[in-house]
Order: sequence, then structure tokens, then C-alpha cells
Amino acid sequence: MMKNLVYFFREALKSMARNHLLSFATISTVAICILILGMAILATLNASHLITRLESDLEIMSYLHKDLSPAQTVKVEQELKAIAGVDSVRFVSRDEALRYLQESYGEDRYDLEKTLGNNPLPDAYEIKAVDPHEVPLIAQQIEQIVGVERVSYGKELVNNLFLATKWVRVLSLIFIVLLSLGAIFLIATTIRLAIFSRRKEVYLMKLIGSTDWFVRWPFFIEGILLGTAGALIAILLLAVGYDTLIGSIQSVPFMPVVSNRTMLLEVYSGLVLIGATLGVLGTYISLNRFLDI
Amino acid sequence: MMKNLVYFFREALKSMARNHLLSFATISTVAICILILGMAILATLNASHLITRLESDLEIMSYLHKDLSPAQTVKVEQELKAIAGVDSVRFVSRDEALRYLQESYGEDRYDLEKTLGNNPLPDAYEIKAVDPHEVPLIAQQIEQIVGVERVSYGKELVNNLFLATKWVRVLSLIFIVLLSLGAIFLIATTIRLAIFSRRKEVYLMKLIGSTDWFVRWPFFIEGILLGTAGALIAILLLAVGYDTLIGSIQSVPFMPVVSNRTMLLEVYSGLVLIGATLGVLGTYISLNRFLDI
Amino acid sequence: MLVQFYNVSKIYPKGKALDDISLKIDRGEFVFLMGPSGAGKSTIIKMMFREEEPTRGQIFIADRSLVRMKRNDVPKVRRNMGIVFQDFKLLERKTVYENVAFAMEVVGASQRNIKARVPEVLSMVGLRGKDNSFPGELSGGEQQRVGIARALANQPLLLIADEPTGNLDIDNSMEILNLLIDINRKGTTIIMATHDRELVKAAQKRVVLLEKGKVAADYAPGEYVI
Amino acid sequence: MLVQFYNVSKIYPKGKALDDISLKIDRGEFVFLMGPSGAGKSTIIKMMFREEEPTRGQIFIADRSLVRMKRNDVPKVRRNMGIVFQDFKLLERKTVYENVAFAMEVVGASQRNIKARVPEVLSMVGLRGKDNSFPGELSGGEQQRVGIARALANQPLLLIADEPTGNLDIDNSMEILNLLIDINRKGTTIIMATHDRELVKAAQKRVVLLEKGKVAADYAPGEYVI
Ligand SMILES: Nc1ncnc2c1ncn2[C@@H]1O[C@H](COP(=O)(O)OP(=O)(O)OP(=O)(O)O)[C@@H](O)[C@H]1O
Ligand SMILES: Nc1ncnc2c1ncn2[C@@H]1O[C@H](COP(=O)(O)OP(=O)(O)OP(=O)(O)O)[C@@H](O)[C@H]1O
Ligand SMILES: [Mg+2]
Ligand SMILES: [Mg+2]
Repeated sequence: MMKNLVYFFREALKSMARNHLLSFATISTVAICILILGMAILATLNASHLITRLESDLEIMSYLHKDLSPAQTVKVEQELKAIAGVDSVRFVSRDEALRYLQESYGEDRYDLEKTLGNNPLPDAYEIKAVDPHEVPLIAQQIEQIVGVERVSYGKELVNNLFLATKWVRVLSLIFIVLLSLGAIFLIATTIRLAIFSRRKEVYLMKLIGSTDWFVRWPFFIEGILLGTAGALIAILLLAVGYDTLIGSIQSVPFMPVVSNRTMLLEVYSGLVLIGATLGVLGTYISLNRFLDI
Repeated sequence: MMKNLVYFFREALKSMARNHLLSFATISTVAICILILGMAILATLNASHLITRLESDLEIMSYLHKDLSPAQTVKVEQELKAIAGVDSVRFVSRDEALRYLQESYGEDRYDLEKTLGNNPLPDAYEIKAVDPHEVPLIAQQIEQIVGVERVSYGKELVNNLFLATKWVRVLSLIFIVLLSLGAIFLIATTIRLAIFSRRKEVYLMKLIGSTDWFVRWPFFIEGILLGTAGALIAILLLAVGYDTLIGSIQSVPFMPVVSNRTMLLEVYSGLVLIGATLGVLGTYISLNRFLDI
Repeated sequence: MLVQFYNVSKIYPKGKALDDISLKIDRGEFVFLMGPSGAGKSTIIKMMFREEEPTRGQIFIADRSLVRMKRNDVPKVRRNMGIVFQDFKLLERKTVYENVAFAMEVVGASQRNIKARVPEVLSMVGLRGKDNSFPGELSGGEQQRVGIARALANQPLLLIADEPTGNLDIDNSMEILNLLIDINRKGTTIIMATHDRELVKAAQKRVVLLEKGKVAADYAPGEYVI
Repeated sequence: MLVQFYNVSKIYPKGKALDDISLKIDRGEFVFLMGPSGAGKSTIIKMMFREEEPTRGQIFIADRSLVRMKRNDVPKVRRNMGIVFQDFKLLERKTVYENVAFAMEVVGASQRNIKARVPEVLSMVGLRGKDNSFPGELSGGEQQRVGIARALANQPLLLIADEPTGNLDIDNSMEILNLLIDINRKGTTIIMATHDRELVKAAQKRVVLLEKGKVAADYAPGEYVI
């Protein structure tokens, strides 16, 4: 068996060298398909990262009754923290709120407090949810708390955001799935054409007594090697390109990028695996047609 | 010549029927590549549509001195309108501004005006630019106008937005270009393999006296027909898919979709043209190698 | 009996190639298949290693039915034969040496045996020095001899040759014939389709004459004249 | 002079195939090329229609130099020849009829002429009824005759045949020979490489004998015996 493996390997290498057009076609097809697939996956990962960031910015403002005592205010805070799914609770005093308002009207041109004489705004708690999708549910619970005058989380905005992000997620998933199917098909087609143009060789091998597996092995090894080589080339280009990109993009705010090494490595090695698998699978299926002699 | 054309057509049709594996491979490769390219182009169009919408929401608030007379206010408006690049100017009275503020603090729970006794906010003009990218420039000019106390357009936000949209545009352009190159290469490779597996046929034709063009024509016609067929299949799937999609997505706010018939038609026919062109071009290049006998 | 055909017919969609053929060939025989072009010689030969299956009838090789044989057992039968094809069927991407070696690798021969045997059979057919040529770099007769060398490589029990001298001059043909007679004398059964009456006359072996898909005559050794 | 070779050598990276060949063939001649396998017959023939180019020397066909000829003029030369290839070279995806018709389409023959001529040449070589078969569905000899029919289709001025009877029985071979002699009598120049001494003896034509890439002898008609 070991001896055979060596033999099959030698055959595969020789055949790759002698059929260079076919080898080149297979490698480059795999490389291009994996590259495109990889780019799409990275784009999708980044989009979903961005979406998650947008969603996690969602917060619930719960405005308190004007006449709450400090003790009552603390009690409200405890009750807020007790709600399942609440991530963080931050106290926003009425003074702070006025300062924000002030800022949005331009630093010190209009001194609202001076103009008004007193601050009309209420104290509030700013709440973040562990899962942004639970915001509406949590808001409902907060409304029940005694001492909370009003709850605001931009209901309409949040619903729209969720709808939009759902669509983006579904669409990019569909795109990735279609792209993967396309890539599989394209690679399979190339391998099929490559084997088609060697069908007489297969036919002859069978005629002089080769078993199916004796014919298959060198083709398989060729398939694995070419598929892996193509995928590796793609991954190399992808990694270098993406690294350069996040290098120059990380300075831009608004644009959170996925630069999690472990995750990227998983994506990359997954893609190489796909390349190798498709190389063998495509060969297996295409070859069977010509083995039945 | 006409007679020859008929002959070449017949030859092409016969050959497509007899080499069905090759025909199928070419058609499906073209179809998949064009489909993916089409999806990417539509996605990019929609993204850039969304970005344009975001950008066109940008506005400049110019707050007026508190003690301006109605005549002076009108004069400011005229000066604003005179600035090159200004699209629209809208007067926002201090009462209106207060109402907005009020709303953001929740309907009628806190009656700001009643609480405060008087309205501390200034009158203002809301200005939109024809080209959102000129907002900073226009804001500078507005600052010079007598009677304008202060100009605000969220400088940092706008800069970030522009940076972000620039990146999205550049990246999607790069993606489309890479995808197009990939598609061209994949289609060319498939055609090359198909012709490779018929190289002996070409060789023989030349040996018995065919001119290059006599060999080429049927292959070309085959290339056009297969390329166009593949592209048409892709376009059909794409159009149906996209129509279904915008049908179900149009209800979602936040998600402006491109549904401009003329533009879509242009994209579609451009893609079919690409399919046909690649069919012929790929054939031309691949064939030349085997004609030199 | 090594080869047995019982009432074998082969009917292609475009016409009948063999019509109710019965034929027995014993171990150790040397049989020529003759007959005009299109008589069915190649069809009979292709059936012996199951490239074609009969439309009707039964075929036995070494008492095993080729018709009922399972797909997986076919390679075993083929490996015990040496086959020379009318159209050579060489591997175009392999050199002369590799083409012959491949037939030995198929049956699991060791590299040592291969290294010893391949040059041996190549010089038997007069092809020393062409080891590293590819089939496309050989003359017609040289290709044909590579095909013969490949069939001889495994010292098969049954050698089937379809028109193995069609591209050879008389001297080369005679050498090949003598080679086959020699091998036959050592025990290999030989079935050879040929048009070359000179060879057949020189060999003085059994001759089966086919005509229009039927056995027209079956001459015992020495019986066939012109 | 129709064909002229002046000091032609052909050296492949793997060895010398032709060594300083000079040869003249006049219009209307019938010349056999003979010689052992690998002597260089096919190489000479391939040079006449410029499948191969000489390493040294000059070749003229109808007084035009094949060596200096521009790429675009090569098809014109080929179209005035009929060529029978040693390995047939049929279009596998075309039927017998279409294979022969194709050679006529190449020279721009009208469909009417094609419809009349193709059945004619097919019956000349004894292949009526096989019109719609594909080459893969024919016997070796039948394929070879399709190749001959194709070469005859355009009634060429020069017919070059490389071993056209290697897969044919003696009756079919003789018929083909008679066909060629007949055509030759009507003015076509014929150059035929063959191993078949029976045919050569029967024809009584000029014989050029090659050996190891050199012209070993050049027998005028009637001179060649055994
Ligand atoms: N695949 C096929 N489909 C249809 N007809 C076929 C097929 N293969 C062979 N034939 C026909 O069967 C007949 C016998 O063919 P076969 O190859 O056995 O002849 P042969 O005796 O070997 O002739 P040759 O001496 O010319 O090689 C021929 O008429 C041929 O046309
Ligand atoms: N492409 C090539 N590369 C290297 N050597 C070649 C090539 N083509 C032919 N030869 C060699 O040139 C010599 C002459 O070959 P050629 O085909 O002319 O012989 P031939 O006389 O036709 O023989 P046959 O009767 O066997 O057909 C042979 O020894 C052959 O191996
Ligand atoms: Mg035969
Ligand atoms: Mg030759």
C-alpha cells in the first residue's frame, strides 16, 4: 500500500507536469472561486460586525418622576438591574441632560440655564440590553416600575433598524450560499472538462486491466494537490489584501473592521479545506462517468 | 458569403449538439459568472443608492441673531439663496424649534414652554446643498453673512460619513472589478478547455486545407450563441429574483431600493453583451494557439 | 478450453456485426482470424476482453462467463491477457518506456521487475533507443511495435493481437511473427487478426475465416493455402 | 516538375529522420515510397503538405518553395492535394458523409456538387451504406477507406497516400490500387507510401526505396522486383 501510494503520487506529479494546461486551468479556477468566495465572506463578516455594533448602541432612556427622593431613585436602579437581559444601567442626572442639550445648541453661545433660570429636565437612567433584540421587551417591563415616568427607546427607529439588519443578514447569507454553489459548480465543471479531455487515457487504462481505484488514485491526488494549491494561492492573496485594507481602514471611525485573528484563521483554513475537498469530489464524480468499461 | 454564413451556422449548431458536454459547460459557466456579477452589481447599485440618500439628508443649520427684524431675516434668506450650490432654504422659527425639542422629550409630559415661561431658542434657516460634498464650503460662506450668529452642520459627523461612504464606494468598486476579471478569466478558461479537447479536430481541418477563418467561424458562432445563451439564462434568473426581492423589500423603510427600470435594463443588456463578447473573445484567443499549423 | 463462443451475435443499432458465431480455442493454440474488412474480426476480439458485450450468446474465458461476470472481476480477466489494439491505443502523455511499464504496474509488478523487463520487450520488437520518445514522436510502425511490446510485457497466458503488423514492412512483420511463434511454443495461447497472407502462409497455423459476421471456414494448421 | 526536394534533412531533437534527401517527381507520375519502419516515408510525405518543415534544404511544389511560403498561402497548396494519412485523421464528431463533404466544403464546393460527389467516392471505396456512421462505429479498414474517399473527393492534382492499405485485405487493397491507377491515368500524380509488396509488384510503377533517412534506391517502372 505504501509502495502504491508512492507510485500514485509520482504518477500524479508527472501527469500534472505533462498536462500543464489542465493543471493551470484547475488551479486558477479554484483560486479565483475561493478568492471571490473569501472576499464575499469577509465582506459579510464585516457587515454583520457593523450591524451588531449599530444594534449594540441601542439604549433605553427611562425618565424618572420629578419628585423622587434619592432613596427612591436608588430603588428604581436596583429594580432596573433586576430585570433579566439588562446589561448596564447608567444614571443621567438632569444637570447632565441639560449639558447635552446645551452642547447640541452650540457650546456657550446660548447659556440655557442662565436664560431659563432653572432646569426643566428630569433625571433619567440609560439602560443597555445584553441582546439588543430584547429592547422592546425590557422597555415594557421598565414601564411597570414605580417612579419611572416615561420610557423611550425610539420604538419606530429600533423596529426599522431590526427590519433592515434582518434583510441585510438574510440577503448576504443568500448571496454567500449562491456564491458557494456557484463556486462548487464552476470548479466541478473545470475538473470535468479536464477529465473529459483525458477520457481516452482512462478508457485505455481500464482496457488493459486497471481497477477503478488504480485509475482513480493518481487523479485524486492530482485533484487534492491542485485544489489545495489553488486555495492556498487565493488565501494568500486574500490575507495580504485584507491585511493591507484593515491597516488603512482602521483609522476611519464609523468603520469597525473584523480583525480577530482566530476568526480569520478559521475562515482561511475553512476555505483551503473547501478547495481540497472540491478537488477530490469533482474528480470523483467526473471520473466515474468514464470508468464504466 | 451569405452561403458561407448559412454553412457556418449549420456547422456551429451541429457541433454544439454533438459536443453537448462542452456546450453545457460553457453555457453554465457563463450563466453562473454573469449571475454572480449581476448580483454584485445590483448590490453595489443599491448600496450606493442608500449612501446617496444618507448624504442628501445632510443639512446646515444657521442660527440667527436674536434681535433680527423681519426685514433683516428676509435679507439673510436672500443672501443664503444667492450662495452657489445651495439647493433649498427653509425657515425654522424658534417656536418650531422648541416644538421639536419638546417632542424629543416626549409629547406633553413635560411642557417646556410652560415650565420655562419663555422660549430660549433662536430662529434658524435649514439649508440643503445640491452636492452634499460642498456642505463644509457652503457653511463657511454662510458664516460670513451678517445676522447669522452661528452655523452648525455636525462637522465631525459629516466628515466621518464622507470618509465612510468613500470607503464603501472604493471597496465595492474594487470588488466589482475583481469579480469582473474573475468572471472573464473563468469563462476564458472554460472555453479554452473546451477548445483544447477539440484541438485535434482543428489540427486536422488545417491539414486538409482550411484557412484560419474557415476553422474559426463555426467556433465563433458557437461562442456567441453559447455566451449569449448563458448570459440570458443568468439575466432571467437575476431579473426574476430581483423583482421578487424588491417586491417584498419595498415595504421596509430605511431600505431604499433601486427599481429604476431603465437603469436595470441597461445593467441587464450590458451583462448579456459581456456574455456574448466573452464567448467570442475567449474562443478567438484559445483557438489561435491551435491554428498555427 | 480457454476461449469459448456459443451462438454469439452482436447487433449494433446501425447493423449486424456478428451473426451466431460459435468458436472454441484451446490452451496453447495459435489462431489467425482472417476475412475481409468489416467481417467482424475486431468485434470478436473486443468481446474477448469485454470491451463489447454480445447482444446474444455466451462467452467463456477460462471457463468463466464474461456475460454474467461482475463488473469488479473484469480487470482480473484483462490482466491475464496481453492485447494489441488495431489502433495501438498508446498513452500519449507517457513515453515508450512508461507505456510498457504501465501495463506492468497495473498488475502490481515490482519496480525491479519492471526495470528489467521493459528494456527486454522493447528490444524484442526492435525499439531499443526509443525509450524516452512519446508516441507522437514515433513512426506508425514504431507505435505499433510499442503496442506489441506492451502486450508481451506481462508474459500473458492469452495474447490477442488485432492486425499487429498492418504498419510494418515484411522484415519487421516476420520478426514479430517469429516472436509470437516462439512465445506460443512456450505455452501462450495466441489469437491474431490479420490481413497479411504472407505471414499466415509462413506460420502454418489454424485459420478461422470470417465473412459478413459468420465463420466461413475453420482451417486446421497447414490446411490454409492462399 | 511537380515535387522537388533539394538536399532536405529533418533533424528532431531526438534524432535524425531524413538525411540529405533529393527527389523529383514529375506531373502524372505514380511513385511508391518503400522502406522499413522508421525509414522516413511519413516524414517526407508530411513535408509535402508542410505538416513538418525541413531542418535544411528546399522543397518545391509546383515550383513554389514551401520553405519560403507565407503562412496564409499554405492552405491553397493543401487544397490542391488529396492526402491519406497513416492514422486516418477522421473527424470523430462527423459522420462518414460529413467527413468527406467537409474536404469539399473547405475548397468552397457548392452543396449541389457535394451531394453528387460524396456518394460517388464512397461507393468507389466500397463504403455505400455507411454514410451516417461515425468513425467510431467503423472497422479499421472502413475508417481507412473513408480517409481514401476524402482524399479523392476534390479530384486533386496530387494525391499523397501514407500506407493507405495497411488495414485492408488483399481484395480491398487491389481495388484501391486499381482505383488509384485509374485516376493516375487520368492525370493525377500519385505518391504512395506502402509496405505491401504484392501491390507494388502488381502496379509496376516507379519505386523510391528509403533506408535510414536516405534514398537507398530509385527504381523506374518495371525495375523493382521483390
Ligand atoms: N460501434 C459500432 N456501431 C455500429 N457498427 C459497428 C460498430 N463497430 C463495428 N461496427 C460494424 O461492424 C462490422 C464489423 O466490424 P469489425 O471492426 O469487427 O470489422 P473487422 O473485421 O475488424 O474489419 P477490419 O479488417 O476493417 O478491421 C463493420 O461493418 C462495422 O462497421
Ligand atoms: N516528432 C518526432 N520527434 C522525434 N522523432 C520523430 C518524430 N517524428 C518521427 N520521428 C522519427 O523519425 C523517423 C522516421 O519516421 P517516419 O514516420 O518518417 O517513418 P516511416 O518511414 O513512416 O515509418 P513507418 O513505416 O513505421 O510509418 C523515425 O525513427 C521516428 O521515430
Ligand atoms: Mg478490425
Ligand atoms: Mg509512416
